[in-house]
Amino acid sequence: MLEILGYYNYWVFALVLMIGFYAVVARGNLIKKLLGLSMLQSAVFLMYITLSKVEGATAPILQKGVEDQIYSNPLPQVLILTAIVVGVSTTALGLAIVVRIKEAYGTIEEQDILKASGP
Amino acid sequence: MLLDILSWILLCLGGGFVLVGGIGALRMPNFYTRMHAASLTDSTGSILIVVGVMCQAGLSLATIKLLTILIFLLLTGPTATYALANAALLSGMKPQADTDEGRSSS
Amino acid sequence: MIIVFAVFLLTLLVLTAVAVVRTENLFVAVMLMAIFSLLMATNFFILDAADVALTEAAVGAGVTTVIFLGALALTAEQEKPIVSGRWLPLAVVSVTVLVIIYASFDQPRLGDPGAPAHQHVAPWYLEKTAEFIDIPNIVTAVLASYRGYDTLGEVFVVFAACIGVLFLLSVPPVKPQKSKSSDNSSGLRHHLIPQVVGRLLVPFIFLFGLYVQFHGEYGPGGGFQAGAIIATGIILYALLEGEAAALNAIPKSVLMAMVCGGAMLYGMVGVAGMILGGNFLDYSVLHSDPVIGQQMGIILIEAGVGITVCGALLSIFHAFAERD
Amino acid sequence: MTNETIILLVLALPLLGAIGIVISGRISPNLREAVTLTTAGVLTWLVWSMVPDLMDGARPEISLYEIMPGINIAFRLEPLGMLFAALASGLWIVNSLYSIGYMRGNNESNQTRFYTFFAIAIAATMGIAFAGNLFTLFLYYEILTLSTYPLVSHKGDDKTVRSARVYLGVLLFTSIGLLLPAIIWTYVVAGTGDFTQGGILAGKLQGPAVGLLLGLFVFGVGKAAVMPVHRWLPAAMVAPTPVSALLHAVAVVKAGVFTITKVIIFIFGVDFLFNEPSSSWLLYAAAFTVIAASVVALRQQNLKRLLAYSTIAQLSYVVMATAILKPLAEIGAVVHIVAHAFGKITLFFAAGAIYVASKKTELPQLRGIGRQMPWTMAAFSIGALSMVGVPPTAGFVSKWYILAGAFQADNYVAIFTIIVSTALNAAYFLPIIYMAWFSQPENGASSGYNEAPFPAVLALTITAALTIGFFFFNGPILELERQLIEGLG
Amino acid sequence: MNITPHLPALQVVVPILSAPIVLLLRPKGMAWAMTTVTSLMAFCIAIAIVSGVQQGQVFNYLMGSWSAPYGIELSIDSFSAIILLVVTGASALVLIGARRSIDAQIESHRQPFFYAAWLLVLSGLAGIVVTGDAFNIFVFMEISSLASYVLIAGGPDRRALPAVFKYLIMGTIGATFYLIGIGLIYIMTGTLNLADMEVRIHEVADQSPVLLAAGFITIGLALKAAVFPLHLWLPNAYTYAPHVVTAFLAACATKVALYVLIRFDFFVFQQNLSGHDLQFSYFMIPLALLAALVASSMALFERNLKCLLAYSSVAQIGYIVLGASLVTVAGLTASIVHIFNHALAKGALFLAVACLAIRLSSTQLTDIAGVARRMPWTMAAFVLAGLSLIGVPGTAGFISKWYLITAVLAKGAWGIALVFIIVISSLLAVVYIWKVIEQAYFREPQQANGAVREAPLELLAVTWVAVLANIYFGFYPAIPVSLSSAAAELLLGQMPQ
Repeated sequence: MLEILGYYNYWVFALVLMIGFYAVVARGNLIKKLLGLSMLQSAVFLMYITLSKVEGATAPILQKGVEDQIYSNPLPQVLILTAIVVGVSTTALGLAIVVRIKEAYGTIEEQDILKASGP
Repeated sequence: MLLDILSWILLCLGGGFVLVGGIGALRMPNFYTRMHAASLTDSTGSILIVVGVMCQAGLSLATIKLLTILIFLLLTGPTATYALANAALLSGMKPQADTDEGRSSS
Repeated sequence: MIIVFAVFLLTLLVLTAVAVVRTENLFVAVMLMAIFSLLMATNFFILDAADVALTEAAVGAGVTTVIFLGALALTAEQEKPIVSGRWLPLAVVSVTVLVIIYASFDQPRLGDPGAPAHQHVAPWYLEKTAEFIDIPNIVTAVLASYRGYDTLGEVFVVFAACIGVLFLLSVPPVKPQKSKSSDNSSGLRHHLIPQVVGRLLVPFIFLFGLYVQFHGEYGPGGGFQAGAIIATGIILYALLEGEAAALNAIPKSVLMAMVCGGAMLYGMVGVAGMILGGNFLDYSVLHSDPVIGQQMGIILIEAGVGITVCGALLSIFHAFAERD
Repeated sequence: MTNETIILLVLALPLLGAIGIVISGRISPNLREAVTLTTAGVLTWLVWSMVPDLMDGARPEISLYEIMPGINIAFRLEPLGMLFAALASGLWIVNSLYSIGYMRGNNESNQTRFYTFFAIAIAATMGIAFAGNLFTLFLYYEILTLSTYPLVSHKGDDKTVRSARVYLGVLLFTSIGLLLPAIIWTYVVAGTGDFTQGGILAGKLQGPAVGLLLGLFVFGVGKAAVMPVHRWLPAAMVAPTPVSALLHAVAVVKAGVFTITKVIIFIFGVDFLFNEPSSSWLLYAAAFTVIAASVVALRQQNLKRLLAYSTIAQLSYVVMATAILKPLAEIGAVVHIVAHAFGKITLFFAAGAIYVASKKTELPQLRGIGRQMPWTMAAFSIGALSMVGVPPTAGFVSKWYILAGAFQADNYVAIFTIIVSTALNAAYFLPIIYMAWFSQPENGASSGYNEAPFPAVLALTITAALTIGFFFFNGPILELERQLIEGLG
Repeated sequence: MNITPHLPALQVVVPILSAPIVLLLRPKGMAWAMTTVTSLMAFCIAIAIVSGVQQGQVFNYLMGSWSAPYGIELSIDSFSAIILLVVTGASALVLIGARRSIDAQIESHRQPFFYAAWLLVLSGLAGIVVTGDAFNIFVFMEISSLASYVLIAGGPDRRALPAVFKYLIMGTIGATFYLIGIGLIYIMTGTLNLADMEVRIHEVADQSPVLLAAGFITIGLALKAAVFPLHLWLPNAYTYAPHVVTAFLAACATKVALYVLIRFDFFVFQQNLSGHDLQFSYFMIPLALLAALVASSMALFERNLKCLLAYSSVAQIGYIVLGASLVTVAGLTASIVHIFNHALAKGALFLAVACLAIRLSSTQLTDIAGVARRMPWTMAAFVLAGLSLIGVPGTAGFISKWYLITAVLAKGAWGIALVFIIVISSLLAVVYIWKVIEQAYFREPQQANGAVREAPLELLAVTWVAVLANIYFGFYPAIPVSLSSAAAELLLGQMPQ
């Protein structure tokens, strides 16, 4: 049973990644696409943090007292700190563009925009 | 030993309140009643759980931290519910009196 | 036992994700997205990533939801039901899921210490930080010093996003300015209770923000989280007291100065390292004793990051808020 | 002045001339004409001055610089190149003389552009003549195509633009599409692209690949107008006559045939190809083009289109002669290049003169034109006879050598084609001469025109005299050819 | 302190730190002046680095003086040197002439933001090329992408917004796939440093995660580089962006993504996965050929000039991928030379279009009818740049075509089929370039642009510098060719061929 649990995180990563990808590809609404995009990125963060976990370890903050304490891997966590802020920045920029599209086209549905901007 | 039993009781009670609040939010017919049920979880449920955990932690730095969290929750929980209800009222959702009573009075 | 708890949370996560995709109403979708971020933060905490959990909560749940709501106020609320082409993307997506799951069997199991990822670079950080930089929180050490160049890039990503939003939204709105009901611009003026509670809470939020900023070396914390927390504090103040009040508290020019100042501070620390004889972003030359130099460097650049992130998030919020 | 500096001077001179023409064009037309003529004259003198050294075996060679490892811009002078350069520079003088008369007579617009691009085209021709390797040849070949495009689309009206598009399309398609891969294939297989006596592909390529490479080359050189890629030549008839003269007699077409001959002699090697079965198809393709083009020429009513198709036939004549792969036939081929140049340029000058003087282009209109324009029609007749190959003209000399080569290789297909094509030539040239001199103009009224402007007529008579003169003193030309051939053994 | 050891760091630090300064410059022309001076400085640094690389100097710069696999290391070899030259050169050249064109399209109070974003794109691209760390590439890729979304969305045309939204979505998906790829490699090797990764990936036993990582990285970077099936964002983004932005991005944005794709594939994956080179070429060659044919034919029917050139960019990227996917030293040299030459040719073409666009109302083909008489110099520049794109001898395009066909022919029997496809698509290039030239030279001008004057002097001068560079590198291709063959040896050096 434990064997499956070991990979459960990666399966959830795959599922959420693909749900996000589906939202981006299949949904017409631009804001729904941005939501899908941030879900896509969150899934990747989950994958990195899963691979940083070590069995029976605590967060990589050195406790002065305890001697034989093992810590989980700090490197992926650093990468994810950076990636989260990248995700937020992309979403913020995307939303600014959606606001401008709403003012320019009056709609944020992809089909209407395509019709409006002609062939 | 006594502390453990006490914290177990408090935690189970807290859990029960949260469960009731959840079911209430689902079953209630309209917005205001549903919010009434949800606020139940917010106040009593959280107090019980946090106090239960504090018993578990015993006298240490963590207890003080838990205390501050409890105070923070007590401050923000009801305010949030009030703000929600106020906004609903402003945006025009009329609170609906009891159905039959509504009939007899109109 | 913790694994069972994790499995429960992860399943909840997947359900929230599906719910976000399926709902038609965008406000509901944004709220579900906030719940999704919170669940993600708890998951990170279970997987021993304290810093990342704090960031995900502060930046992911807090600021993103605020920006999404700001944008929703300006655009549509209801999504048009999907009409065509649902099956092809669904098929492609499911095939990819199966491929990833198939590949995951060769990867090392969750948390097994023997995995190559934990053999090569990570142990060096764990041992050498005490000796070189001597601060407990290794994540901040790696973030600020070992991979300081990444974080410099990171600061400039936020800088680019801030420029982008201000550049895009500096165009006067095309449609005539709707006559705004006065209460909105002056915040929830006549909502006494939220204002009182707000006025009580805001100073504590700032205090907590500063604590996170300067506590970064010892416990989970650092520039990004602190910037986000302070920004959320000011946004709460803006919502309660009205945007005009928030603007004269921190005017636009100060915000612009904060964004540029923070980025320049970070850069200048790096250049100082270069001038004093080390390589770019080398803090050990900042002080006679390299360890103190490293700590000084880390505090300075964390401050730079905090200022930039706070300035950027606020200017983005103001750009959205003054739009409608 | 060593030969090497002369080669560089010859390459640079027309370009300097072009710049000179552009500058003088602004000042006054006469100055521009003077500059053109002087450049042409000096160029011809320089080119001819190298002939004596070449006679006693000097092979000047110069390599400018290396673009890519193993590929450089190099020039090497040998008899074939020498002959072509001499022919082109000589005819440039005559052509400039003629175009002054034609342009003035027809008061064409933006003449400066015409002369400048003309000079650039001649520069490109010199480059092709002296090219030392395939890469340099291809470089100047492309410049020639691009510089002649503005000349062909001189008028700029819709019809010219469409046919100029065909002109450029076919030439660019064949050069980039077929010639470039062929050249690169040679570089890959043989390691070098330099023209060397006896060919560089011997032993490196066998079986059907040789035929394929040869095909790529022959059809790649669009300018040689072998049947499927000949479409551009009739389309180029929309250009003013001096340009058609340039295209047909002086530069473009000659460059095409010259490239094919050079490739066959210096890249493949005559004897390598001779005992290579897969290359015999070239002879049949050329023969087919000769006959087919002559048949089409029969039905043509427009004078210039008729001359165009006759050029296609004569070009494939030269290709066929080289394809016989016998020394005598090679001499015949090279001599035919010269003979055809003289004959065809005269015919074009005559056609141009008729157009300038009487605006007549269709054959039936030429009835009885001999009386009004005696000099033009006389030159026209000499040119026509040279095409047919009647003794006093140059055409006869080349046909004589090609036939001798064919007999030497007892290649009956070649012999049959030569006989049939001579008959066809006669069939479409002689009636014109008869109509011009001996029949009455149909309504007798159109006698308002008289001779073409004097410079045109002067150019006409010079080329006609050359056609006949070549028959009598072709000594130096043949001597050049013998040197070329003795290399082949 | 002598700065030569610090050159790699300065290459990125100088533009990135001047971005905030530019943002604060309010007076009118100052922002443009500062940006141009900075990118000229970056260009000089790039030249210093290239000359250093040519003398065999190896640049390995340790950020923060932490040794290689633990800290971030900047490593520059001849491959990154040539791309650096392209990026900084394109930015400096376009900026010098860009002032009037940008004044025409962007209000003056928004220009500081625009120029700051421009500097961020420049530093992002330079950052990617200079770094030797996989995650660092992701960070700088995000900086350059975000900033280029801002640049593209700057245009006055309302259709720029949906185009840039689509670019944002596909760009972010590409970056995220790239991030997943690095994650998978990190799981199997435990390192992020490229050189270290190349060594450690040898003994990774089980192949499927590495294969999956290769898949994710290739798809992610193909999205960024607009390789054929994933190029949908490029035409609209380049068409509706401001004219000088298109000139700059067309010259170098996609090239850097190709640089990362080639470096990752030849550095990392060729070592480990045994049959990978066959997989890579069997997968990429059909895509490249499709790109060349389909994109060129789509360019034929395009009415808008910039859209036409955008599709031709997709076709040329197909050539570059074709060269790389031959997995031979000659093939790789050809693709790297073509990166250099295509940047030159396409940059010059788009600059010429920018000159046209300033004077005419729009860049539709009907608008440039008969414009040659009034703007002779611009159209002459367009013709020469077009010839370089087609690959007429004597221009830079010809050199890369020559190398490409030699590389393909050396591949043996089915190489000849490839040659024909290359030749056909370059003939398509002849057709659509000539369509424009014929429109400009022979058609009657519309009354609207009757009184059109010649383009402003500095933009015209810049266009002509680009055109002359095209011709110069057509005759003296020593620098790009030597750099790219050294890079090809380096990348393929360890192959057990």
